[in-house]
Amino acid sequence: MDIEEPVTMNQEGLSLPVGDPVTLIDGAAGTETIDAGVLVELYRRLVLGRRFNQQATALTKQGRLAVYPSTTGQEACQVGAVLALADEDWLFPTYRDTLAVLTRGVDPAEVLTLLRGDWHHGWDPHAHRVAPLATPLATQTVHAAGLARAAQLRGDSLAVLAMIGDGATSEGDFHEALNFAAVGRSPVVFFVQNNGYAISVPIDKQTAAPTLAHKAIGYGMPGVRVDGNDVAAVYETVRAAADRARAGGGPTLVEALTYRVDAHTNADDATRYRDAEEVEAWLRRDPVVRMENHLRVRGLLDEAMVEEFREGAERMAGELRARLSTDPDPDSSAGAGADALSLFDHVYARPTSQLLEQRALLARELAAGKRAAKEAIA
Amino acid sequence: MDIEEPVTMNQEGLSLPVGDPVTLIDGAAGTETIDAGVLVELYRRLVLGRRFNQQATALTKQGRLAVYPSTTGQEACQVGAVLALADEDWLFPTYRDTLAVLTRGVDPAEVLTLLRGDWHHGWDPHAHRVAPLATPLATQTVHAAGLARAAQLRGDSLAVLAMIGDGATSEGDFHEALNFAAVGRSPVVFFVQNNGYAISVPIDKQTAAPTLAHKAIGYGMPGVRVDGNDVAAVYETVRAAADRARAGGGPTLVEALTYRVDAHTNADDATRYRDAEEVEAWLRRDPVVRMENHLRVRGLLDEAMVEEFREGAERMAGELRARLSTDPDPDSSAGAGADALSLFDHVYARPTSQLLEQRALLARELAAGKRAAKEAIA
Amino acid sequence: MTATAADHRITPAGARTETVTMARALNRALHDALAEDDRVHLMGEDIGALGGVFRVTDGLAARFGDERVADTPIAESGILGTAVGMAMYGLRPVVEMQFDAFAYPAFEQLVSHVAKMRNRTRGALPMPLTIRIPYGGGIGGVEHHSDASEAYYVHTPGLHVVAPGTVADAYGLLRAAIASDDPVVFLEPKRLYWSKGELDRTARLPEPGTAAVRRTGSSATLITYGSSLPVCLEAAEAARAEGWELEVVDLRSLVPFDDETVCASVRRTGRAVVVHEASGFAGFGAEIAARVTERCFHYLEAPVLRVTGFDIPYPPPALERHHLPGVDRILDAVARLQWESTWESRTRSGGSR
Amino acid sequence: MTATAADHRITPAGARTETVTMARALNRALHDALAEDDRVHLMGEDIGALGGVFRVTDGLAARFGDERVADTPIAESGILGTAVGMAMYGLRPVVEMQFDAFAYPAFEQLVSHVAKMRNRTRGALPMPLTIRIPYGGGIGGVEHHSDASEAYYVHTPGLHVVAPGTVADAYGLLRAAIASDDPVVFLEPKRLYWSKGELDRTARLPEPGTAAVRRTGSSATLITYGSSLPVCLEAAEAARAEGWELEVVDLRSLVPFDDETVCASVRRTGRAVVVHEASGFAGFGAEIAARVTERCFHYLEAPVLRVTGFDIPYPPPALERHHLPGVDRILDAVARLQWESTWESRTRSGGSR
Ligand SMILES: Cc1ncc(C[n+]2csc(CCOP(=O)(O)OP(=O)(O)O)c2C)c(N)n1
Ligand SMILES: Cc1ncc(C[n+]2csc(CCOP(=O)(O)OP(=O)(O)O)c2C)c(N)n1
Ligand SMILES: [Mg+2]
Ligand SMILES: [Mg+2]
Repeated sequence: MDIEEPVTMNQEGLSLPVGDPVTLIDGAAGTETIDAGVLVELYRRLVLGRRFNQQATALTKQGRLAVYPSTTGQEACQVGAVLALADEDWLFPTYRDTLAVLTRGVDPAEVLTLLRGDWHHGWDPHAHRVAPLATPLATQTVHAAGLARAAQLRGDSLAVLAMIGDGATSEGDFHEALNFAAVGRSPVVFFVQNNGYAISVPIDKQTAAPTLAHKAIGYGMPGVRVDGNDVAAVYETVRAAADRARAGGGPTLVEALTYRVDAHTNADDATRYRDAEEVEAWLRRDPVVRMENHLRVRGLLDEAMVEEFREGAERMAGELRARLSTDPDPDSSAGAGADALSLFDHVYARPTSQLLEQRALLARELAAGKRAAKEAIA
Repeated sequence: MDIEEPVTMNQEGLSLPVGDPVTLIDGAAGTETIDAGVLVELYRRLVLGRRFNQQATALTKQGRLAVYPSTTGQEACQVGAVLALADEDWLFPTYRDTLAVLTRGVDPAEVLTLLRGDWHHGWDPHAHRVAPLATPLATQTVHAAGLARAAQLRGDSLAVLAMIGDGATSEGDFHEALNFAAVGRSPVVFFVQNNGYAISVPIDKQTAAPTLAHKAIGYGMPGVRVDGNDVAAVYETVRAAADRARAGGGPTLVEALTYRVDAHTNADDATRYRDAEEVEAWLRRDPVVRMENHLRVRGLLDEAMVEEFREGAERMAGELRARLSTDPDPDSSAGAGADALSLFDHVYARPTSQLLEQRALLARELAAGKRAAKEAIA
Repeated sequence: MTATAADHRITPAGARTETVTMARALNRALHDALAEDDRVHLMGEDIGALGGVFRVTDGLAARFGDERVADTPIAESGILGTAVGMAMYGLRPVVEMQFDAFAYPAFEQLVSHVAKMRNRTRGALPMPLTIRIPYGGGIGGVEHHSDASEAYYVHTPGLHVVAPGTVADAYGLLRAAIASDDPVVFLEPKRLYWSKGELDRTARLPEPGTAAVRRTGSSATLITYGSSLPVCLEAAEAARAEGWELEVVDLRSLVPFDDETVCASVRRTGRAVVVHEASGFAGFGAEIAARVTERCFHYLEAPVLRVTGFDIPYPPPALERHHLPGVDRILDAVARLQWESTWESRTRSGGSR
Repeated sequence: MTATAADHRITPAGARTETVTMARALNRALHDALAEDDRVHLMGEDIGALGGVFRVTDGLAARFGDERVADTPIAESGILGTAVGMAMYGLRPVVEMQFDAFAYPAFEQLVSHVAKMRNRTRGALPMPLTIRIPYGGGIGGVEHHSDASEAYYVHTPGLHVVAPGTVADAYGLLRAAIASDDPVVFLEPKRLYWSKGELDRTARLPEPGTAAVRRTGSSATLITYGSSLPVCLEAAEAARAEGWELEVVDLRSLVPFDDETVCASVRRTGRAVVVHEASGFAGFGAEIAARVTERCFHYLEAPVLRVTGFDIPYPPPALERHHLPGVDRILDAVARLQWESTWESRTRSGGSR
């Protein structure tokens, strides 16, 4: 007996239920089933998103953000997937998905609270149905499966979008999340942004799977690949998967093929592990430009609209710049973190006597003008 | 766009690279490619294995074992998979795989050291190339991937057999092990005994995958199903996968379909969660009886041999009974655990000063005839 | 989300007291919580038809259905992580980890999410979760079945940690844990599952965070919790013969810690021994000894001593009795509390006691 | 498998001393270990081409190839678990966890296997593993990037736990860790990665399990390790102005614990403050305070005090300076060491000091 060779990443003509990546915008048609208003809105959000990335990067250089993981190049994923959600749906972002959170309607300054180093989290999760940015990789996918399960148990129809990077699919939690969702037929869309790298590690050191979408098969759920730089394709794919989830069809795994154009974060040096040519090639597939061209070809976009969207983005950026140019305001919802004594307020529903003692110690220190650990921390 | 339905457990005519379970012994042919001596040896080991299970169960009832997870009904998996290994290969058993360890040539009393409650582990892992029985589920699969990787790095050609139950495939470690092995093309055969249950939980609450073998696809390795009550099929499948591994072909996932005839352990009450009819149906597929019938049909087995094997098994059981009827002997390799002061010997290469203090405390207590925690622990 | 312990007190439907095992008392607590609050959901391995390996969930799936009492895949991180998501949606999940060592795969979810979620979201996402973990040894379990892992949990800010030592507390503390808006690691002493005691389900639930003085005495204080409580009570009884009247304080709640009750006792007796079965080095006993010393230094006739498991992996069944703190080892520690110094120091510190 | 620290001392090829950062010293240690022993293998996320997010493995993959210095998939349990298998085969894996909180997914492998494997197999399967974990805060990291998690590890029998506080120790302790036949959790204080000091790679490696007295003084002892060492030295300097001469003991090795050096110091000074940045409750400082008190009770003028992080999740960058023990908080604790009692107790305990 011989063991048959497995399907490999490069093998042609897969007979597996995972097809070629869905692409819609490269012809004039392809997007005709999508409402024109939606298409234009997708584009507008891409423009906003690109500008947001630029502004956040600039703020980081100025020391206004502690760190910023940019989504430049991945805007179509962030915008397309989130706009596909209905109001009642929930979003579980991972640490890079600031733009997804912004697209969901969260105030830009609140989106950046964590990265500003001000407090761990900025927005009201219930108001937006958006969980906090998850830093420990893949852990949020399990939360997503749990929230979806809870909605099912309560008889509520909604879908949950769980976002994750390609590298994070290696974590055990990813496996457990897909399995729980599949066994429970829970309404989750697992959306993997395969941007080719996990910090410095390329995807072929992360997995030997033919595609990440193939992982769906092992859980008994559909797996779909989509061109992650095609905002319409991302939108349409996630919409279909979310509809299916809401209708009781269970979870779907979506793999979006994209590229992280910037370094991992401002602190990273991408030249250590990848070539300029590789980046160049992906810049030619820029998701904003591609959508703009597509809409122009389809006659849905004119110069005035482009200008209007550009201006709107400039306004958003200007406001963000202004709001983040000052030190955090302890009394605003986006800035309450700067109040030292608030450190003890939310550890428990009611502070323990031990915490009250510690709070009193800090209050005495502050009152006495004691120096904190280091005026300038390394 | 619509999401295509995934392949489901019950779907007919899968177009996936995972075929029907390999079965060899149900016709007269089917095993002709396997050496006759091997076939007879497989049978002899099944007989031994069945007797070992009976004896261990009896010893448990007499209080000589703390606990015993029986492999009755699963003997073909335990025997077939292990006999397929070469001397240089390694075996990573999980907690139920006592019979696999026995089949690898470990002394029966040493196999049972853990379950006897005497010490945590009985045999020399290097002498037999058998890792300790792993109680925390799925953790041993990662060790297996690591040892296989180490052998690769050292340029040694060997295969590693990692055994695991169906339920344990839900653990994150299973996912991480398959992924590490696949990415590294490491020589591991992951051998899942799908016996239908994880203690009380049936497989359909554990996974929604079409089969467990389908999980291989998501890692880029071959997945094979085999009739786990057909010792020749198990042998042949694992042999092929191990050959492939040793030759640099990378890992394989094998799913063996079998059934746990006894309760989970002596402490379990299986009537709480399954019907007698289900057990009956599987008893009709008894792996020992099926192999006996097959060998008789092929003319490879006669009454004298049956009798000889039965006697050999009786002898093994008798010896085991005798050796385990006394209290552990602190000086034998299978019984050194009973020496209280040895508790401190192997925590570190050299005991710390703190451990030496604690050892001295216990020594004083023992010398003074102090009562230990409870003469009779609950 | 604002239910408090008090809301969950049972309205007496004819007061009833019964003699039950601790496992049964826990079962009753889960039953009553499920019956009273439809947001309560139980999840775990084999907790459904089987009723759990210790039968603590016996009959509950039959009574409440498998959506309220759900068998999960074997994936502890997945179990706890999905419970986090469920709690975000307003449910009150009660998770069972089958054995202490099998809670370790969920450690990241516990430390990085369960413990921190309320704090990071400034109260927006409380975690009203109960994590039931059978803990400790003394039941003849093979390796990985007898860990006493409380030190990991008590050191993690954001978690409450509770360990009942009596049947009544098993019921009361579990009801209070499920009613709590904070995550509670609920440690069930395996060794006491079959111990029996009186249960009155109409009794007032214990106030969260309060210790109980189980026996009064003036010579020294034994500070303990969970599985070591009966051993300490036995030691206190035996100590009488040696002329010592030992006070026994049962912490019940490890976090929050009841400094008041503990320190009041130690100030009265001037001597203390901490007893638990987990390894001593950096075990919870270290915190107890350190904080009691900080707060009661001038009342102490002797250093606070610790009687704990050794600093070794939990031993196999044949040897576990040597590892677990027993009556004699406790009495030996009491004997080392520098009784000879009493007169001298009494003179020295005069009015302070 | 029986190599000892001594075997790995460098034969001087022309003695050389250089001023380097701690990150660089660690890099040199890894380099020298890789060069000297072909069983040493490095594994972790981004340790190859990138050289690690802190550049501790900079240049090593280029020098030794990607089989010796391997980028792994992002799966910490998988990384540590495969390292266990590699150690079983006779290799000496050195694992990097990218940040402290990202070691938690590997907790089960660490506690249930790495720590126990030698013991359960009665020495047949030693675990000569080094687990490098950048630990602690003070670098402006967002949540989950600044945990000080040593309490979890020091409580786990079977592990050695080490935390360098100087550049020379960073090199020496890491070489000793890799040479050790036992698993070592090697905590690298992130805050000190860019601190500079003298490195002499030909110097004798520190004896495993030994603390170092970094500054002598007679008034009180500061007991500390890792990232808090420079803070304590600064505090000791500042204390002079108040008339206190503080002795500073740097533990270096948390497990095994150097009772001798610590207690000798405390017996000399009669007062002690333990300083670390992890949360105080059931933190490692509790063990230090408890054991010092047990062993030095009659020498103590005051309870051993602890200056630690608060019992809260690690704060965001804007507030972390309030959480971390600083010079003033240490001096305040020193001031609370009951200086007024000296004369009275000196009289009382007379010859004991
Ligand atoms: C459990 C855990 N391990 C490690 C890290 C450190 N880390 C942060 S981002 C990252 C790479 C993630 O790669 P990928 O999932 O592909 O997402 P991308 O950065 O490409 O968006 C790593 C290793 C982490 N945050 N959590
Ligand atoms: C990490 C972990 N979680 C839980 C358990 C408790 N446990 C022991 S056996 C078992 C069921 C295993 O089922 P399966 O993998 O199908 O193996 P089988 O018992 O059928 O051989 C469980 C849940 C464990 N040993 N380890
Ligand atoms: Mg990526
Ligand atoms: Mg099974």
